[in-house]
Amino acid sequence: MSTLIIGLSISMLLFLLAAGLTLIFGMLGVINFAHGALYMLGAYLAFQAHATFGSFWPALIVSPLCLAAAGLAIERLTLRPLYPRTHEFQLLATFGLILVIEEVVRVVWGLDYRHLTPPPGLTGSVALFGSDIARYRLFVIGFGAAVIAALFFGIERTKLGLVLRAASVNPTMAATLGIDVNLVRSLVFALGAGLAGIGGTIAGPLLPIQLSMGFTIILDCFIVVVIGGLGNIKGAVFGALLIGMTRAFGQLYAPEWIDIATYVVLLAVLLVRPQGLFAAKERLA
Amino acid sequence: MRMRVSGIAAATVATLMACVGPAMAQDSFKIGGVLPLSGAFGIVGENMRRGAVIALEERDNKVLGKPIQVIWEDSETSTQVAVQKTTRLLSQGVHTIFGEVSSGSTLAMMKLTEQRKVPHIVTLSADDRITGADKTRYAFRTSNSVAMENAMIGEFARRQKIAKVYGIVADYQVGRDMWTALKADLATKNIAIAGEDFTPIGTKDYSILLDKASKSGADGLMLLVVGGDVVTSLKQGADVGIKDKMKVFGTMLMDETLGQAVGPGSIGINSTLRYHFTERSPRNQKFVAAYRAKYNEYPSQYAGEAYDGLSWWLDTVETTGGWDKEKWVDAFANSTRFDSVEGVKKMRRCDNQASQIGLFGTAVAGTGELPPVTMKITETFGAETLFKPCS
Amino acid sequence: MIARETLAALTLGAVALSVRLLWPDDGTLYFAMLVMIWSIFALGYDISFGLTGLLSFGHAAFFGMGAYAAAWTMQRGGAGFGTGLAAAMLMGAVLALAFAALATRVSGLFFALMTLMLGELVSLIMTTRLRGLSGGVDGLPGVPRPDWFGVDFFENRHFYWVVLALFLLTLLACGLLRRSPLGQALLAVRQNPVRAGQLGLDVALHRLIAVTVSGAFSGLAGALLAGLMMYAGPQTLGWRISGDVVIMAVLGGSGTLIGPVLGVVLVEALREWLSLYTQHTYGLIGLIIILCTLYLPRGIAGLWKARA
Amino acid sequence: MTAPALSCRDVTVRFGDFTALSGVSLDVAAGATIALIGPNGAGKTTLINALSGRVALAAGTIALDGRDITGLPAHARARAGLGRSFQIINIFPDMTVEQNLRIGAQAHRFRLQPFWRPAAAWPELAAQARAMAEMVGLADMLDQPVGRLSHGRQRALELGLTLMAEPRVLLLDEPLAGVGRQELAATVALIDRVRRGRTVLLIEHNMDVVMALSDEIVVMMAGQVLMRGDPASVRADPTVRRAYLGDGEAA
Repeated sequence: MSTLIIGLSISMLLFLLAAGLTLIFGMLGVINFAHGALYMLGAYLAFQAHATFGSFWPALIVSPLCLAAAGLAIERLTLRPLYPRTHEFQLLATFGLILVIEEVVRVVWGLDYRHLTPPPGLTGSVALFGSDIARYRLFVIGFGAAVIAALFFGIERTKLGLVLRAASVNPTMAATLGIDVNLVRSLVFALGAGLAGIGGTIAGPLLPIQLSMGFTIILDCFIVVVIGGLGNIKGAVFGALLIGMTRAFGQLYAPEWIDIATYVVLLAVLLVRPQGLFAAKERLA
Repeated sequence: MRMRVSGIAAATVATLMACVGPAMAQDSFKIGGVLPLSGAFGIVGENMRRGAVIALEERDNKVLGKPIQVIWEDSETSTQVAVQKTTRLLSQGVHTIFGEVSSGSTLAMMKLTEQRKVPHIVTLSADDRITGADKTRYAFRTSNSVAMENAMIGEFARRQKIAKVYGIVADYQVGRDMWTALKADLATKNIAIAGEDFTPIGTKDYSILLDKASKSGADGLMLLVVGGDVVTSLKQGADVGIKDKMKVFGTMLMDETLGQAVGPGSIGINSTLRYHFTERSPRNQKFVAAYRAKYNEYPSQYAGEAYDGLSWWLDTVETTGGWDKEKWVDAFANSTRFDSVEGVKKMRRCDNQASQIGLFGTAVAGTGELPPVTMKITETFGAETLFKPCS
Repeated sequence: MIARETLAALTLGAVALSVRLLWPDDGTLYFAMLVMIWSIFALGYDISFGLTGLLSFGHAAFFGMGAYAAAWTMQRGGAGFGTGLAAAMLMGAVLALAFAALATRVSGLFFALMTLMLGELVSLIMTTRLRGLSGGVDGLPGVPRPDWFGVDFFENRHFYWVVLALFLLTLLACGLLRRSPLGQALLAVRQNPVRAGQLGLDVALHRLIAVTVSGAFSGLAGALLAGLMMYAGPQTLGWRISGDVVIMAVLGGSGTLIGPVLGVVLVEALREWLSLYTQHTYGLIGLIIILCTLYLPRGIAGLWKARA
Repeated sequence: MTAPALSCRDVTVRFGDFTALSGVSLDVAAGATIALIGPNGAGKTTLINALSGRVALAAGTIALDGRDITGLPAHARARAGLGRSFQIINIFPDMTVEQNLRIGAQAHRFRLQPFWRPAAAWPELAAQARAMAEMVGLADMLDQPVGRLSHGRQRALELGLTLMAEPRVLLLDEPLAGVGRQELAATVALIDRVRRGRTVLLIEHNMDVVMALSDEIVVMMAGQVLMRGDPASVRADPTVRRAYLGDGEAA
């Protein structure tokens, strides 16, 4: 039972990262290799905000906002001119972005590990089902669930969500209906980047904040979104749960096989349903 | 057809071989420093570089009457890149190779330095093969070996009267080898193994493993993980108060640098230390003063070991009075550093491993000028308890 | 246009030869060998990507496994360097065939993702499960170089001839391939697979062939790199290596014969040259990649073509 | 009695929940030209796709000259003598006319494409390309990149490409779509030339062309064959007039 809770917390962290990646793909058709770098930048910004304001909560607001702003700029400057071209150019641009973002972080924060403490009240642990579980993990689960709910509500129930869905299914048609597709794309990229910022901030108290943190996490995100079906929030939730639980229960029984098990699950999904488990005609939601 | 082409090529090669013979004028002493200056070990490499720089400045950047020129290369925490950069440095005719951090990189570089007959100074990598199965005439280690670290950990467990140990071990060869050796040592000391887990390098969640350990009935937890995983596991362990349930210890598991990354949860973690700035030897006091003046912080264990090894090497080169690499190597193999930062270090001619004392410390809250998490030396082990005699 | 391609290839060969004759210092030779080896990799990669239109992100697996295959045959099997290279090509080809058989079931970006994941799986298995074979994260140091005709190939100025010869052979082979019916057919598959199929071309089979050949050259490059460094390690299997080769091919001008080579020269030269002046090499390279992506859609080769 | 050149039995094609073809059976006698008409969405192109191997069948069989080809992939059907053209022009966009046709020639000539000699080492490939260019009226523009050709010329090239595989049975999907008024007569004449000696299944909306070229007409609706007959009787049939000719001719 405690394994389930820990698995859930791993899943939520994975989801926060994968959601941005999958949203960006759904709307822009771009696989954002720089998503991990954005997440890392988010963690450093959170560290900086924490150091400046002396608390975790402002960091959880400042870091995603900064990332969203950076996302706007990145989309305008590097991706927008590339939509008409083939995929490899977009991949290349995001590859270049990784190098640039890492350089910026190296110059600003150096190579030292940075540290983020959980907010007061969320430190320490509670005994649940015979195990000690960190309070912060329970918060991560709750927060992740809230983000999922917000994303679903936003995309399924609001006018903005309708516009997003329309623009992702058929950009040309949406444009003729008077939707500013470029603006929608910018906003979605900013939203995705903001989610990376949230992910970085939330991960801060759990994982070391360092330059290579984005490099290792991006593959996990790919796995999650590919399993769920690219561009699909429902799929990302499912993929995150599947991988999070595989990790948690794997640690219980055979930790040294976890990584391979993850890939086997992934390849099995790809072979049976190459487009992912939740691929629908609509790429969003 | 192809045979003929390669025959012609061979003939060409043979002709061109005749017209070579670079007579080198020694206008500087070139050191090739291969260190991870980026990637997961970037912070370690950067500290080693800083320590090495102090060793050079201490002698006004000169040896044998010529200026010292250091070419630093970033291995990007990748053996592949380390090898690539070393090959290039060797092709530029360096007189000494200095590095690396990861044992795998060091071992791969040793093949190259042996091939090119260039002295190679190792001040951090701990794998036993470096001065054991794969030792070479040209590579020297002035720092600790895994066997030495293991001996300290076993001795620590015995002195702390730990009855049962649980092992969380990074799933790679060095980790597994070290754990196997340690288990054998613990068995001789009547310390039981409560359980073990091998976990991939880069594991992002240790809480299940920590939970398993805390329920295993063990009173000691050996955390044998590397790089960022040290921080991950300790951070997540701190959240569930693991160190209040059992003694947590390991090799290079905690120091001031890691303490900064883990935060207050570090207090009470026990670890071997390769070097500590509080050592009271005169050379160390001088080094710490110079280091603080230059970098405005206390030297880390990586910096200290780098300084110590490199200054020892350069002093030895100086004593030979000439530019013969073979003589340097012979001299170093037979040298004893009476005033190293950690007292006497003696290079063992049999395996090019420096015998030396060992340190064990526990993390405490730093006071005054000290870093927020500071290591307090709790045990000092004599060289005689840590090294088996050379065979 | 074909004549111009030949001319460009000849120029490349001449440059590579003159480097050996005019600047035979070790550092320069080493750099030139690195460029040639990566060029073989990029040329091989472009058979899959530029020629056939399959954007693979798993080529590091063929490259790295080529290095391991060479190391195994030479270190454990006691075979010579030639056999090592052949084993590497075979390994690259077989692995590529397996990747392609799985990944050509999907198209476009999914092909890229699938190959990426397969590559990571190979990397993972090699690093964590087959430690005995691969040397784990430490890799296998001490990969030998040839010992032909009593020449000491551990000297870079001698090993250079081996690398140069294989580079020229690869250039020749790729040039020929592009002009052969097979090359033309692959181009047709890239431009319009539906039409190609309706003309009687077995599209799936030709895709398999393209990736397999591409894998063989990648394996060759990996083995040569192992020879140059006297080391085979798991980092060569990682996805950043796959990324590097995509970057080089596209920056240089994918789909042309010499484009991939130009891309390798550009990236390696930038790395070398920038690191002399600044600590921020990688950031600047990143910036240059972005700028090239934006303003040089056909790569460096395209620039040259536009002017000519 | 000889087997029909092309025949399908109970062919059903589904896309998800949508049934595009349900139980279509059709025989085309050797040497005949049959026109396929019907409103948009009737399943004409889907039928051609099913016959040529682009879409998989949910049920049914397809035979070419009496030989079952149901499970064969598109390229194998092409090798067996079944050629097709596309409604949207489908050629190799970044090549010249000659390169396009040469691909057709070598695709037909080699099962596995050789790699050890330049394509120029097989002069007959270029000769075949040239001959085809002459046949479809493109002889004077062999070196032109196909992007520069007019629509009608591209149609001619597409037809030429299809013919390179020396098909005995031709499936032509709206071969006049997008062809301008000036080029119409020439293109129709070309099709008329091409159909001689071959079995042809033709989708076309221009009823004048249909009447002039076809021996028989098959009317499709909602994924099924509505009726089949000679041009005159189909034109006269009241059901067809109501369902299709009445309002659909312009479509």
